Amino acid sequence: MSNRRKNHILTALGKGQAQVLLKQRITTVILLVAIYIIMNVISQGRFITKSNMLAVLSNSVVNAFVVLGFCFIFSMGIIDLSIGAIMILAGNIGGILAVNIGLGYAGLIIGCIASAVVLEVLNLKLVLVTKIPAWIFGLGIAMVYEAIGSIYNVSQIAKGLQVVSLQNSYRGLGEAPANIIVLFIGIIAAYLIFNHSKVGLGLRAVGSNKEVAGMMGINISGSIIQAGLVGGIFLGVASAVNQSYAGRVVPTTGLNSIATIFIPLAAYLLAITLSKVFNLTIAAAISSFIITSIFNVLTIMGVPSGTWQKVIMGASVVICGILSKRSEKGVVK
Amino acid sequence: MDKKIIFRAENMKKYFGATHANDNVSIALPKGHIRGLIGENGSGKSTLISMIAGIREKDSGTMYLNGKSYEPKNSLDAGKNGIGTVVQELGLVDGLPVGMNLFLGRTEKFEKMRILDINALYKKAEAVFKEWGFSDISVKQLTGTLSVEQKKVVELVRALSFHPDLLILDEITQALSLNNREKLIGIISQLKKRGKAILLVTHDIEEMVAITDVITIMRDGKIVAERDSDKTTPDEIKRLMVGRDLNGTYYREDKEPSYGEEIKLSAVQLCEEHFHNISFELHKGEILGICGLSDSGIHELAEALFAVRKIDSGCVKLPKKNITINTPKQAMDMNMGYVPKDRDKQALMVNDSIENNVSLAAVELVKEHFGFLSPGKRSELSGKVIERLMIKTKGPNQIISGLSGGNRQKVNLGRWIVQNKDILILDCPTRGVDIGVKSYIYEMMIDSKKRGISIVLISDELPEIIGMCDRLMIMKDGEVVKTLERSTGLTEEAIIEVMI
Amino acid sequence: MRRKKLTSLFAIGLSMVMMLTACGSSGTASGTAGDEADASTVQTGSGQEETGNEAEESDNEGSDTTYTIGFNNYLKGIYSLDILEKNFLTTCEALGVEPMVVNDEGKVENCVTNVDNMIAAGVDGIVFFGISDTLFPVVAQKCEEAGIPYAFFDHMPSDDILSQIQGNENYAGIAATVDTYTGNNIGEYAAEAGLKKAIVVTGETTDTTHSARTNGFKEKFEAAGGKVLAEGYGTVTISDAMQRANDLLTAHPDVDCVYATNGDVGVATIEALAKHPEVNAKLYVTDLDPDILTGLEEGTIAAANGAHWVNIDYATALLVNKLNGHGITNEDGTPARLVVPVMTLPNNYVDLYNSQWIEKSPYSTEEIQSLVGNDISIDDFNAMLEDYTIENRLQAKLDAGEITQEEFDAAKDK
Amino acid sequence: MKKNIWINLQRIFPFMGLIVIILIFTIISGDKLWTKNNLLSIINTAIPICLGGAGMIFVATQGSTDMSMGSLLALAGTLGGLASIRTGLAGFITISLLVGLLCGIFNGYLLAYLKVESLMVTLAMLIALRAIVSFITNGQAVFVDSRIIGLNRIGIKLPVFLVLILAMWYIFTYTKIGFYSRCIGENQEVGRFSGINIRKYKILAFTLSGLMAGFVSIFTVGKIGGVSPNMGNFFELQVMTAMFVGGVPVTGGSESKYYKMITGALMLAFLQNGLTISLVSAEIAELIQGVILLVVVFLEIFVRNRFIQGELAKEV
Repeated sequence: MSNRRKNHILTALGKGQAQVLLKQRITTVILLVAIYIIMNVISQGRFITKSNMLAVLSNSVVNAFVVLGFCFIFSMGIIDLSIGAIMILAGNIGGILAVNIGLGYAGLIIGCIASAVVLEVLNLKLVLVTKIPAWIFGLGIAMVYEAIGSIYNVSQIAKGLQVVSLQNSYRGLGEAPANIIVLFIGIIAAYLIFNHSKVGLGLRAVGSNKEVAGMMGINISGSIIQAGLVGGIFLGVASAVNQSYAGRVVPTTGLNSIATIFIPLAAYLLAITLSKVFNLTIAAAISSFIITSIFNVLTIMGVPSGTWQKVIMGASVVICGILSKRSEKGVVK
Repeated sequence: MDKKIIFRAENMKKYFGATHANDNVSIALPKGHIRGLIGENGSGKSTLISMIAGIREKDSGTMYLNGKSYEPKNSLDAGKNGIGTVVQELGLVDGLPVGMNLFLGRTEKFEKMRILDINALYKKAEAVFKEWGFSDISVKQLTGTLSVEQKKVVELVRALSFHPDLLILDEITQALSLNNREKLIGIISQLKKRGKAILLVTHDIEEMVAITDVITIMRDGKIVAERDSDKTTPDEIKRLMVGRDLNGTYYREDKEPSYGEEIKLSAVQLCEEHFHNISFELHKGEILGICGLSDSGIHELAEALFAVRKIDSGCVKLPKKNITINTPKQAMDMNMGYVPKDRDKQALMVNDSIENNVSLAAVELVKEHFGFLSPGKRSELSGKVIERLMIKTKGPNQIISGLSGGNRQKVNLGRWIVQNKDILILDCPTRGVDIGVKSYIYEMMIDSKKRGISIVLISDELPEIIGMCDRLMIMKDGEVVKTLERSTGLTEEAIIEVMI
Repeated sequence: MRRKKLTSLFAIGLSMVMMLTACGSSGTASGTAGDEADASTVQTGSGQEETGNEAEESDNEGSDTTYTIGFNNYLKGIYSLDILEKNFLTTCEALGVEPMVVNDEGKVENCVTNVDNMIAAGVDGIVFFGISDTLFPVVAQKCEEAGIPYAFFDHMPSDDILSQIQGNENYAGIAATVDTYTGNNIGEYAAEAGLKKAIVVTGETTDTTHSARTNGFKEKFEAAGGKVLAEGYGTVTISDAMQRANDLLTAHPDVDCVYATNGDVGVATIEALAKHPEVNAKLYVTDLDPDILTGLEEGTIAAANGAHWVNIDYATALLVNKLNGHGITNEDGTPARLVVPVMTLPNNYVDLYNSQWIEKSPYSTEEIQSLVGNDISIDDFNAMLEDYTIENRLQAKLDAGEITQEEFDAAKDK
Repeated sequence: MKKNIWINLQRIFPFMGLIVIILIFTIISGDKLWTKNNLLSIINTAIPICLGGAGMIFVATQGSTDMSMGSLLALAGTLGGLASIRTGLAGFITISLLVGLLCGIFNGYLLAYLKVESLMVTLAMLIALRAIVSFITNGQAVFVDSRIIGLNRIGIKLPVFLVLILAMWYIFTYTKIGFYSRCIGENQEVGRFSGINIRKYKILAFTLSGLMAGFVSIFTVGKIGGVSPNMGNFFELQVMTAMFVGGVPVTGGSESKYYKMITGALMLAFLQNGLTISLVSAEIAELIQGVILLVVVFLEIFVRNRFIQGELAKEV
């Protein structure tokens, strides 16, 4: 192929890129809608009802925020496995501020966000300073955070109490419509930060090629910390909504906190594959919704929970992975 | 020198461990001046450039730009000060669109309250590309999807977008097609007219002599000479670079084709996206040259010959053994060796030892019973490579990244040579190596030929092809347009005419 | 540069603080370890099993020697398991024995590893929680080999397994709730209320406690003509359980009965039910934790049952008796097998339950101490077990002066 | 003279973390660490981690991740256990290993041919395989033959372990499989150009990882006296912790050394055992474990960067 011809095609691709992308988007949306409609038919119309869709959306809010948090932190190439433990700690701190100190919603939200941000930024700072690989650092620090939560739990148990519970107050944030409004605000904020801000640019540059970005004058550690800060805010919101939704989050031990991020992690990986069609932040919300839907529709269809539901979820994740690789040849990693 | 000096560096020093990469280097560049910088690999020219470009910190020395002291913190800072660079170490961020790469690190003017105005950025980027005549690249395209040449163009435009007083170009011309090369030369002379300075590094001595005003020659971390380009010859420069006389030419001296009757390898109707209907036969003791422009399909053909690249139709056969080569492993088992084009990305594990890199190509040779890869044999073999190719190293356990480019290439080539392979496919074996190593590689090739080894030499360097090959095939747009026999009458001009 | 230094200083400082906390606590731990060493030398000094009993008896005579008893918490952070641990610690204090608690971190393998570790640490006896039936013979064998007495608590293995162990020399007995009975109990209760269609919201499929409760419920409920429409298995975190309950209620809006198999799942189900006003179902829960009590009080829960994890008190007492050389046996001579009854808590006693069970310990120090001694027999245990009902316990508390007659009467009449 | 110190230090350096941990616990736990029973307990802890690591290191060295090992172990053990009811010991071993092998191949296939990222595949497998185990066992424990439990006796386990671990060491260090795996981790493209059948070796790595999961399942079933649907929970994280703490790079490549994995496994075993026998309360134990792991890894990196590399560089 001649140089000129190749350039011509690439130019066409550049100009036609928007159209191609639009076409891909429409196809994907149609495909998803079709699957949802088929599922609805199979479940005899109980799947797509206003209340059920609202419930699914409402249930996906926490995961969506966690996945958005991942988008900022994991995209820097830092797989932080302590996020589950951070969220448990943050939720409890928020709960204590809201209930025990009596700061109400402000305490809950600020407590969750502040502690998630502080812990996440501390993690990233320590990773940068100590140069410990993020994987192993996450495992180690998760133990530390879990232990701190556990010490609090034990102190409560000794008093015959459980860890802080919101009881019946401050539960509005975790319920529709508040949580859905928060979700949409969150998605828009994430989209803007990711695509239209300096933090987002630095994050994408460093995530793609640290060395070059550094030589081009991007402050690498600064970018990582900033991304961690933003990611921490999303994780904090996730903890606050979760705390408000569940009322109580019990600290766990033995790295069991990592299990709590398995499903969001699957959703994140799904989002990465979808990010070829949608913007990563939008994809994050969509994939959280899809994963929540899977469990919902399978329950409605009477598929045994805990067993076949999980098998089907695992299979869906793999199939999505395969499909996305088929549509594009280039391997990301 | 009555012209106004734009840039001056004095007594620059840089150590890497115990190596004195730059030892008291001083250089001054006046207005409207094109300077060539040349030297063997490891002579210190890249180090000097990277210090000027702000990529590496200097150990000592002072730099002045337009009369003011100049201390760049990074490449961006250098750019803001008016020094634009296209350097090998620097690249682009694949995960960002072209436009963002252009302005990465200096997006302030598109920001309001830390929010980026993306559209304004793209618009500006498009204007910059247009300004320098490269409007065929879409600024919204993801950089990772660009070709190597296009990436170089983006880097060039980024350097130019700083409106630099000094433009530094490190081995950029090799990556460019003829068309873009001409454009570049146009830009350079335009800048010269505007009174800017240009510092140019290339291994193509002829090109350098043609373009530049003055050539500075470096050796062992020191500047050994400066020559006016119109008063010097490529031969003199070569001599200065190496520090001794190279006896005339380092190519083959015979001017007649010479090879055996036996057909070692035959390609039959090879078809792929990048080339069509390629057929040829490789004889015993023959050096078959395949030349063409970078995108004419020559490199892809090389990959196909070694079965690294899947072909759509046709086959690569070994007539004597009546075997079709389908996998690289089979090719290796059938005594073929392959030196790919990109040494550091395709051929060598740069963070691994010489021993492992040598063994990688000779696994079957060092294998004993039960799949045992004998450490003794491995170190013996790599010792052999080091010895035979005179690689400057501490020993077989030396990590490749600690070697100079030339020595890396010696490892790359040597690991096949010591195995006495029947057929060698060499894709640009002398790319990016200095003259000393280059002539050594040619010697090895001639020696191999004498021993009856057949070589396919793929190259876009015409003197090398003319100087070394028994037969040469010229490719254009994925097709063989002409096959020529070795003769005294072969000239570069004649070949170029066919190539383009 | 300066900022960098500051951060590294901060990092170092932080790790120093962490190390100090670590050293501090391990320092105290090593202190107790030193104390324990004496006890363990006595133990190991006694050598073989035959002579072991004699040595233990002599220990008993010199009653100032404290025993160390090992206890495994299968997963710290699960309320019911943590309450068991708390009760264990209270009992140990009452009986004057030294506790050693290990965290199995939710891993079956660790249950076994930690038994090894406890033996190596020189404990005198072990009370063991068997998450899986298979663990009982394995742990029994390990303790027999090490020559230390052991008792089981909370989880009752099948009779088959128990009979394998019963003949063992160092086996002190078992005090446990039968999870199937717990489920049966609710199943019967719900069936009596005339409910016909039920869903069960429960924990992990891999957790035998939950599956046994679910199956027990199903058995009785369906025997009485009801139907269990669906079982929602999954993680026990509240948010997951809420989502699960939500989905189940969407799928089966026509249910009239919901059974949640533990406290956290129960809390989640209350929330989910609140979001489904179209569902008119009664909620039953197992586990009497504070939130469930609140639910009972508010009427969102129809009834709840549980044993408040007193089984560990009995198991520890059995073990200490065994250590004293006085193994408690059933009438047929096999080591004691105590089934701790489940009590169903009517909502009028919630306040008192809260103050007496949750905030304090269900048994007083004296009561626990009364279970240990050379003249104690299985009958004493059984008598106390039979006595384990809400009213009788409250009567005892009244007699001990923990509550007033007015409080008691007020609750009764509610 | 000084040069020798640095060279020697460099030699023992990878084991420094282990030595430090052993020293700490020798002091804190008094004489309890070095009793026969306790050493046996440590060996018992280390064996499954080492065996799992011996398989997973092939995957890790290629730069991939295998999250599915714990669930795979459970599935292999469960199916093996069920098979053993009819076919006895031989059936148990065959089926366990076969299941491990086949699931490993399946993982590898998805990765190599369908190009799905390893983390994604194995995370999905982690969730799905565990669910299958739940389905098969219906949450109940399954009892197995006493001969199978007997396999866990140290007299049988240790020799088998030694043979396996040596065999895997041989394969990893001295054969094409290990060599090519390191190359793939170093630079997959170079591997392809050097005639390595990347797909084959990727599948092979996951196969070995699965096979070792099968072996671990055999001992685990013996250890816990039967099949429990919960077995192998978080086993993969333990193995990864061991590998990474030992110094195997997360990105794989030529720095992946077998001894590092073994060192890491021993570190973990000593740490967990030491904390337990030192009677540290459980929640504090986890805190200390986390801190010690981080401090040890940090010191290794710090000392290597600051002193040893510097000294060696000067020497040249």
